[in-house]
Amino acid sequence: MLIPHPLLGLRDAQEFTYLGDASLLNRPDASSPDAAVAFFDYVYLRDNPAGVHRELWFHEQGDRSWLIVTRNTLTHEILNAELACESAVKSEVLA
Amino acid sequence: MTDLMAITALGAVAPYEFQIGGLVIRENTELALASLSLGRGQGAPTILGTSMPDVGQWLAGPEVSAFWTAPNQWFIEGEGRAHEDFAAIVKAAAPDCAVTEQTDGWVAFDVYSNDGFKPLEGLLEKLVNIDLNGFGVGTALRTGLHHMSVYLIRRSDTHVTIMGMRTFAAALCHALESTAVRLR
Amino acid sequence: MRYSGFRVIKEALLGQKGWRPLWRDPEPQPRYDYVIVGGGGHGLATAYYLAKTFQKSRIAVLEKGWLGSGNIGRNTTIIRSNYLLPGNEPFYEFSMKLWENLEQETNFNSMVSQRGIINLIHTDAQRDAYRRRGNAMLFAGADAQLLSPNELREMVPFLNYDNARFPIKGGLFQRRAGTARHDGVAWGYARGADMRGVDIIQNCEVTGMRIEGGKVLGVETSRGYIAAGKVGVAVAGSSSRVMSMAGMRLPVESHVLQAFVSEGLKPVIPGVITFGAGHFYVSQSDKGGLVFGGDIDGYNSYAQRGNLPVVEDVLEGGMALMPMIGRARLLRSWGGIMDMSMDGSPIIDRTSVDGLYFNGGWCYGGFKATPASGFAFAHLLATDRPHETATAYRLDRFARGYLIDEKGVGAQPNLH
Amino acid sequence: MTRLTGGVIDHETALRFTFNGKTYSGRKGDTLASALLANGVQLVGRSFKYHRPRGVLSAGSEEPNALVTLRGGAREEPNTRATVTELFDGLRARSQNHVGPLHRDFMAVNDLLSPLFASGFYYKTFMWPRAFWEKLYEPLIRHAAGLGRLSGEADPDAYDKGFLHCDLLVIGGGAAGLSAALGAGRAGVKVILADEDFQFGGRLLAETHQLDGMPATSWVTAVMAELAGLENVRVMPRTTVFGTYDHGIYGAVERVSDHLSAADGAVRQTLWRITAKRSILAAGATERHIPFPNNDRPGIMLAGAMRAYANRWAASPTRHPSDPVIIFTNNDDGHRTATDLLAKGVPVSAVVDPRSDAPTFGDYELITGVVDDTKGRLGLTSVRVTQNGQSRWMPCGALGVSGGWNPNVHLSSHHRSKPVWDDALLAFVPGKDLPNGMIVAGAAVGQGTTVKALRSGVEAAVSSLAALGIAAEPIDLPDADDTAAAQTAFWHVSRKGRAWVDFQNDVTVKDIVLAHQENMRPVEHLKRWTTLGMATDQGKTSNISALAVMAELTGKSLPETGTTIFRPPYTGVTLSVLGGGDTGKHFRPTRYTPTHQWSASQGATFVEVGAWLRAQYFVQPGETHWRQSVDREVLAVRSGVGLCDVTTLGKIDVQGPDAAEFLNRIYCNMMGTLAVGRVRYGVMLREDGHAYDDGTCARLSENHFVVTTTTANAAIVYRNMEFARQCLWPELNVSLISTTDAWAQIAVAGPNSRTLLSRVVDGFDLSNEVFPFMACAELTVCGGLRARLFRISFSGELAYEIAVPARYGNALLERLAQVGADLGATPYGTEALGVMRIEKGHAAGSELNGQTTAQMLSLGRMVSEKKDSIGAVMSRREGLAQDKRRLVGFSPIDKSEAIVAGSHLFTQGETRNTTTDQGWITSAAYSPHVGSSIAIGFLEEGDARMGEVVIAANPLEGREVRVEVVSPHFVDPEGGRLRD
Repeated sequence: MLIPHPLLGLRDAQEFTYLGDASLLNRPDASSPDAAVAFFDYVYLRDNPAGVHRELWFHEQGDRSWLIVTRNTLTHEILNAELACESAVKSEVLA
Repeated sequence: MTDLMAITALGAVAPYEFQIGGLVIRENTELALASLSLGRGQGAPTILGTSMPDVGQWLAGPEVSAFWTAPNQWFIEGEGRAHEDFAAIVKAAAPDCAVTEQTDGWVAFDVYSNDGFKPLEGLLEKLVNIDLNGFGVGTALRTGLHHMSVYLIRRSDTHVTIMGMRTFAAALCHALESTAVRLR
Repeated sequence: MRYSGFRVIKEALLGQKGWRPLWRDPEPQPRYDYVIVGGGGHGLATAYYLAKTFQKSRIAVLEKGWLGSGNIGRNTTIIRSNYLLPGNEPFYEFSMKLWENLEQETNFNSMVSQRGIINLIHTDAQRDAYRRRGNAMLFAGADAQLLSPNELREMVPFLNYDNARFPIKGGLFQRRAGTARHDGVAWGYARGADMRGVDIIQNCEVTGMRIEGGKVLGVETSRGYIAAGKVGVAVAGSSSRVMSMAGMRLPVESHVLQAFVSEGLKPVIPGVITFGAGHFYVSQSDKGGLVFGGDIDGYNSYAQRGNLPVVEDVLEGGMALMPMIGRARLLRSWGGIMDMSMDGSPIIDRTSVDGLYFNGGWCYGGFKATPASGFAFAHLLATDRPHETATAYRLDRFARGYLIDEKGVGAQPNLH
Repeated sequence: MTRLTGGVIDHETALRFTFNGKTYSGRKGDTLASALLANGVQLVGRSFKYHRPRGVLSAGSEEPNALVTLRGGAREEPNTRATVTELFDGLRARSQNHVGPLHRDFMAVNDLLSPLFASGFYYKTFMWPRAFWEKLYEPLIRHAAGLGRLSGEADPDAYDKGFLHCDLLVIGGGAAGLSAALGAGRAGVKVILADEDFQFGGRLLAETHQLDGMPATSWVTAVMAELAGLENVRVMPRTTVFGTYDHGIYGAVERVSDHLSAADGAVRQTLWRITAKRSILAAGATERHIPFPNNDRPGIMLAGAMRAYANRWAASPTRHPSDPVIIFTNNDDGHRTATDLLAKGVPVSAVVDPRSDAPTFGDYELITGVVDDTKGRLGLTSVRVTQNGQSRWMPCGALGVSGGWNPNVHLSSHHRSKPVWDDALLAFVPGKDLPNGMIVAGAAVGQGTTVKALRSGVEAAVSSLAALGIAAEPIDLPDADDTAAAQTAFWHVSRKGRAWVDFQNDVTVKDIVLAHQENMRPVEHLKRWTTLGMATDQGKTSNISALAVMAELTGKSLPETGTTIFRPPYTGVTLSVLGGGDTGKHFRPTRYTPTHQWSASQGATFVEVGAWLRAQYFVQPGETHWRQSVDREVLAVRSGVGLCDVTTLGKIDVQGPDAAEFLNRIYCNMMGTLAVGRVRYGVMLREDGHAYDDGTCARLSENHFVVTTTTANAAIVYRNMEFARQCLWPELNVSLISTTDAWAQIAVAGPNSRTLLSRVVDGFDLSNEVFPFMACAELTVCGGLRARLFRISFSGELAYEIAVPARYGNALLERLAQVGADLGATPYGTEALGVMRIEKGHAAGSELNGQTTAQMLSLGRMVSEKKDSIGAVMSRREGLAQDKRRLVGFSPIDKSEAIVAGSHLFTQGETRNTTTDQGWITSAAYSPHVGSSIAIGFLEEGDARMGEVVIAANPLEGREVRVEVVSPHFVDPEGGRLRD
């Protein structure tokens, strides 16, 4: 596969390490009363869609950026890739 | 100056050199390195007259050169300065940045061609999965090579530097040499 | 119709005219007591044991494609019970015992072949870990043997002992392990279930679940609505898709695992060999092909195909371990979709919906579990109690912290 | 000899080769198959199941029959298709899968017993008695199975891999591929043109068509010359593109020196991973045969192959020049073989064509009918032709069969795109949803005539370039004189007798009928039940015929009956080349520690620790057993001072104003409160609450920390910290970088360590007051060499770790040993390190195996309740929090007995099974300090069972030891030594 790195262009997927669903960006608040339930959901449950999936790839043999890649799990077609830190900062601003 | 004797990444006294066909592979033991990272909201500094290059670029300056390694991060190179406290020099030039000693973290193999880029291309296409069309002079990138991680810098039409983690030096050297031999 | 050598000879003389279909192609009934979703190995075995052992009737197996088209038809056919943890080992040993009697049980030669499995040891720490595991196997009633380097060399002399990057220091051997003919397993259970009245309905895709008041009433299918007393889902690879029809999210990701077979060769490899320092395991089929595999590709996928890096990774391991296979050729590769669970172990449990039962999360180890999984799932469906060897396979173990993590890598499915 | 004239072989260059020990002569440009045919050799092998005599069927990579073992010794190569083996001088080949000589195979008895071996028979028998399966039946089956044999020796050849990137990959160098490459090449884009053959031209080499009035080969030569002159075009002969992978990545194998007599150590094959922005699949088409009774005899060949042998290789398919040839075809194309053979002077006695309206194209007898039986055990002698119900036997030395052509859609369906049926073409063509960027051209998409193929190649090139935003000039194409071949659906001859569908695996029409009868009707069931299409040719010549037979039986149309999805590889790929060539010590890179050279000079034995090679122990003169060395090293540390390279521990530089807060969230314990100049032990949890790494963290300055990880987890911790920094808390101002390789780190441990270090530091005060336990500093040593010093201890002794730039590590270790000689300075390895950490009860990899909680390590209190950190919440789950297993020590009751790691723990007198299991020994060693074997391990409620005697059972090795539960701190439990 080729990952369209937002800064570096198409790079071979072998340079990357895969983590999983991009929902792992949304780490729950440990101090909230339902933290146990929220963390169970965060750590263990997955939508695991057959189709478009937002997921985290780490450019470990590259610039060490964490990327959010939007990829179709049925076709492996990649629709988008963005830097996770920018997305993380953005969602913070929105929140 | 310490009286301890330094050895090369390959455990030798003298730098490695190998020549085959139109290619020369030479270990550069004199290259000083320091990483430089910007803190949040900081602008990129100029280090001893060298400004920080753009994404994926390498830039040679009057005293030092630099290449981009990650967002807001560069490696600063000091040719022939491996025995100096290069990180301290860089830190002095950019006191607000996070600077880390890297000289001994890496082994640098300079690969030269005496016949244009072609022989280098032949070697690189056997080693790294990068599009060499986009690997023009002044490009720096990191990729995988035989299960190792390397930086590649295209310093000129006929000169590429391949930098690997120092403790992998023997394996990297083997990969370069055996591949070059098989090119014949 | 009973299969036997005598029958084969008789039919040979009579021009093969007497052979009957292995199973019927019935039209779906409007209602069944038990609807098993998934006509793969586990689903068919479940139906078989429900009918045979638990004497249930009015059972249907619904299969989206052709029966046996899932992972039962695309795996590397290994059977073994060499697990470490108490939540797993008794279950897999139960499965092994069912394997050992499978042909006689189903009157179908699934070619269970106990030629042994060797897990190679490359470091002292690995030997300690395998000693712990081997002892755990013995305490669970399985067999295990720790092989010295010399014993190993005698058994498999063709490994790269003398020029190895990771020295071979011995092996953990399970003699009763081996392989089975994967399609034959599905067909044996299917034929056995069909003979006991189970309706195996192919080309019948479940498209929805009818749930009212927290109870499942039946399933919507591509061939119409089918009412059900109980619905058992055994669709590993597609678990998340099917269970989402009941509004559930699972501790499961779908990943692709590639497997490979070489061109046919005269026998060279006796049993199953697993390389402990690379991603490679291999056996040789009765037809002569080297059947081998390695790691999963590592990214979520439903595509039933993988990519080159893993092909190369597997063969790098293969060539490092046994360079004598080098001049053989890869004949075919394929990809199966694995239910990779969050602790690497399966789930056989009731769900929050009354009457809906789930069997999945088999990672890449589902084939060897087929008999026990079917038996335990049938037990659960029939009695509403977990089978004694499957009590740890609870769905709530993730929330409560009773993980069965053989590899110790945590909640990251692609590392299991 | 049946060598003809003409062709594209070099008649002047003779090449000698042997087949089954007999020497023959071929020509440069021959394949092994064409050379054998030219020598009148028809019988080349035996089939898989029935051991039927077999000859060459095809002229390409689809060959099911002519499989030979090539070369000898360690270079022996089984199952090699003679039809694609380029002849070289000295080639040795022999036939396979027979017992006794090829012409008298004893296993041919299977053919007589064939009624017993109907498809699926083995599923129905061999079940009684049960024990006989592994002992008798299966060994017999396994013995009979397989084709060629491996030599059993390691492959001695060199292999290479590489990576190519291009704008356009053209797969196939026939008419369509050449015109596509030329069109794109002239437009200046980067083109790769690959063909599996050693000569470009594809079917143009096998036909007699003219292009612009010239032989097609002249056009091919001109095009190849032009392409060779284009810098932007890379021409790759002998290169099979075997697989289509995601995002325009293709796997290809180049056979670099397989065609050379002596490779001289050159690379045999290269695996190329080609990344192409666009691709054109111009893989041509494969002819199919027509099943009829006894259609498998040597001498029966695909009509197109027969034509190729005559036209390209100047080889006649018969054993003797006078033997007549007959053609059996359902299409016009088959007639071309007749006319071409006649033109070459080969006698053609008839063309048998079932079509009532079949035309004639030359001077041969046209029989409207079918061939429905044959004779000739080891080579065809006659065929039975039936016309209007009248049968007659006709003498025949070779029969050419054509059932039409199947486009080679394989690479277009590797992404599971289903081929679709084309009624006009009577074949499957590439379907929708092709792999991204791929266009199919030429015969592979049914554009089989030369004119159409040339045009479709250029059109594909223009479209491909347009997709890249590049306008390509249309190129002039030559005029061709061929026309489309008419055909009528005719799938098999229904007559009594066995009609082969899959030649190699011996699947006949009867087997398909039986599969239908037994309800194995879905195509995948059919394949699996009969083994159809599972042989080395993957059904290239058989699948469609089989589908047609099944369709006829079920009354469904052929496309309704199904197709099969093709999977990589297109043709067999050598395992060696996929393995990349580095099979021995270079399988994976080795990491050397900075002190490797000196250690080696001191008698070190090295051990693999992950990627690293570390000193395990140092053998001194007189030591004959490793334990002697290890015991000496341990005692030296405990009584004097020891030196150990610990560079392998991961080191991560953490800097920034928020570094302290960041580390608070990474470690489960408080790290932010660490004072500058101090070190603290820390534990990291995974988010699921289990402990996964431990180590020390040093604060060098207010905003500068150095995190130390275990050797095994260095990369993982670094990755996880980047995840936390970029994904979880991007608001924190912190930067990370690894410095593992930059610093050589040496542990200096033992009561004399302070004294020793005082001899190398440059005026640094090492006194306990100034530099106490868990202090750290940056300083210089040995006359100005910058260094870092940490006062930490893994051994439990007064100890330090000193780090210097890696290039000086070797010299520093040597210096320490020299200046510490009088203090007993002793290098020690990983074994002694391990013994001492067990004596001290420190957890290492066997304890931190990913299944462990902080509680189990009695470190539960470290998980701070005052702050959030990774894993804190989940560590409080019932299953973790209530886990009562604790890490404790064990001491044997009989001090002479050794405790073994991996033993399981049981209460005395209890039966032993999974449910009564109380824990296990994680690590064990002989302790020279204690004077006996000691161990640590996890025991249920272990902390409450001190003094109890339990059983450490190891039935795997037939041993058990009674052990007392003790504190895991066997040395200095109060910790006075390391604080002094």
